[in-house]
Amino acid sequence: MAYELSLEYYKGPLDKLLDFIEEKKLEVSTLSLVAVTSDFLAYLEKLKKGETQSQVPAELLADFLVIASRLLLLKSKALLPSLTLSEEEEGEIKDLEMRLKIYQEIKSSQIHIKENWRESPQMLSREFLMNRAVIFYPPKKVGQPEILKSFQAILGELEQVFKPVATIKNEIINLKKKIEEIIGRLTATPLKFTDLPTGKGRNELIVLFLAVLHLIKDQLIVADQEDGFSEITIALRPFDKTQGKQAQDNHESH
Amino acid sequence: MNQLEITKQAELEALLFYYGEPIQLKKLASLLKIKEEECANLLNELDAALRENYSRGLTLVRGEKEVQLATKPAFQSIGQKLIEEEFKETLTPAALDTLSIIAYLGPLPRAKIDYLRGVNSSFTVRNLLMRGLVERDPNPAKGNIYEYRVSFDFLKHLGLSEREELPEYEKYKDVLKRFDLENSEQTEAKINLPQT
Amino acid sequence: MNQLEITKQAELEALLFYYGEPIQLKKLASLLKIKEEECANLLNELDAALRENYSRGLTLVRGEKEVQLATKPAFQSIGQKLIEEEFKETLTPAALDTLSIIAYLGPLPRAKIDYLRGVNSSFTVRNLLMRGLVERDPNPAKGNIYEYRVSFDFLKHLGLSEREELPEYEKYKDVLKRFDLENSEQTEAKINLPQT
Repeated sequence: MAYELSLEYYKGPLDKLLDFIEEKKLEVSTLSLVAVTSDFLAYLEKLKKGETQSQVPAELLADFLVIASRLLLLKSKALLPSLTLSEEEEGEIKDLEMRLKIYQEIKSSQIHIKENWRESPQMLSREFLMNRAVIFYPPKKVGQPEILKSFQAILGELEQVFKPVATIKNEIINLKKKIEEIIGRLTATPLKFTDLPTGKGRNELIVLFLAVLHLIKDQLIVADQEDGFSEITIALRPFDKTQGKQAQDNHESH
Repeated sequence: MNQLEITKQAELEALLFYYGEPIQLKKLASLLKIKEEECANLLNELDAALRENYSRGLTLVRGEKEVQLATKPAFQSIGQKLIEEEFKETLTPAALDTLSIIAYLGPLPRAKIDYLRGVNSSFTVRNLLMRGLVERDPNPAKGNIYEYRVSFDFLKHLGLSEREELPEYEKYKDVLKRFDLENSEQTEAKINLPQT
Repeated sequence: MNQLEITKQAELEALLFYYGEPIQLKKLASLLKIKEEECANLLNELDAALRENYSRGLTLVRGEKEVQLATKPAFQSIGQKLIEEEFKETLTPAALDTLSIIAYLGPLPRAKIDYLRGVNSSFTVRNLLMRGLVERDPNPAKGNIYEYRVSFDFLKHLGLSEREELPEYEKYKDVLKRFDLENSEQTEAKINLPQT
């Protein structure tokens, strides 16, 4: 359980995102989300590299990646106004903004729990039938088959509890597809670099995408270790041509 | 109070003392051979008597369906020496985050906790369940989904007789309503996380 | 009574309530930080208050050197009824789960039962204990931790003379080891995040 325990000491992605926004003394809005995207990705990179105190659980990174992909969408839209987002994507971004507002509000309640919490209970109660002697009361309708059946059911549930890896893998694969798809759309956008409002906009975006893909790739490898799945390579063909050097560097480092 | 009420009052105290653990209001009423409303009245009277009388060391801990007799928070220091190590509980940041959501907004399903925190909370919630700080019941409408709420043990660490005594409870309890998330299918549909 | 006496009176009630067992007068006075004579006076006052007040369900049981808080004898029958109600029914799903874990995997400590069930089992285990289905012994290595196993009475009730005769016992007896092992292997696999 030690591995899962470390999870208990990390902030979640919303919590961290809120930190970045509050550090910049901003209100929660689409604009402030764009403003902190790079901070968020940099933190994610740090988490992944294990530059924090203990190893970061894959589950947590997966949750961070989900939020990262939404931030990227938002940033893409800000940098490339011609990029059209689907209704679903627009919804996802609105949803993120709203969730952050809710989280900000709920988080402020934590202080009350924290301040009033005592390690030992402040109120004490008695045990069940405290001063009574034990008397044997056999249960009705409980024989050997019932005991066996109940025990087997518990073991079945345990199998489920300790196999969350497959789900995480699926989530990450979906995320990967999604980002690749966005990259596809970007390259298909009939735009020349000179058409962009700021020349470095597109570059910045590509760097961000690569960073996220790279994070996801590592996550896939981790999740795959469980069943010895072969390593998944990420196709970056469209970029090999236009942004050859960048993508190439990234490829070779693995 | 008439004679009968006085006797019922005494029986109530004896039962709560004897049972020790949180007892179902339904069970209590049936044992006292009174209606649940009458039982609620008796409990209100007992509650008031305990609060008003400074020579009493006991108080009630009350939930929607259960009630328990416990010592008043003021006497924690005396009991301190007698408290066993196993009752000591510290909160990690994830536990604090999750507990405050369940305390102010519960009962709520895990999918909603995950959604609000933006994190898969299965391990944290399981841990809180094991420590007895959180309890779960199947949602009455959808039996395959659990709803989570804080336990009496959680209240006792904070020294509260009921959840409504949480600081600024009124302010927070309707946060989801304000964001129109109260019954939103959206939250459940969007995150397809495994249920614990 | 003056303010201090009132507070001590409340502290006395809280202590006796929580302690449960007969407590030495000497120990009581020391915990309350008062002299033994003062303590005796407080007890006399509490005794009188409990006797005179018919809405109280508790009484003091006093020995020469010890004292204990208990329910008034008049309420014994309602206590007995409570027990019958509690135990007449067939086991709750939680109790059956816990009992089956203890049957196949005992002797084992409560923490492990909690871990396997994913919820706190203290009340359920206590319930099985009071019902005579389960027994406990201190762990020989760690004296302050109890280990739980099924009682002979319960085995007899199942028609068995020893636990090893449970259906498919051999198949399951080492299952705990497997889960511990699986969990730790998984842990290692996940911790080895590739470094770039």
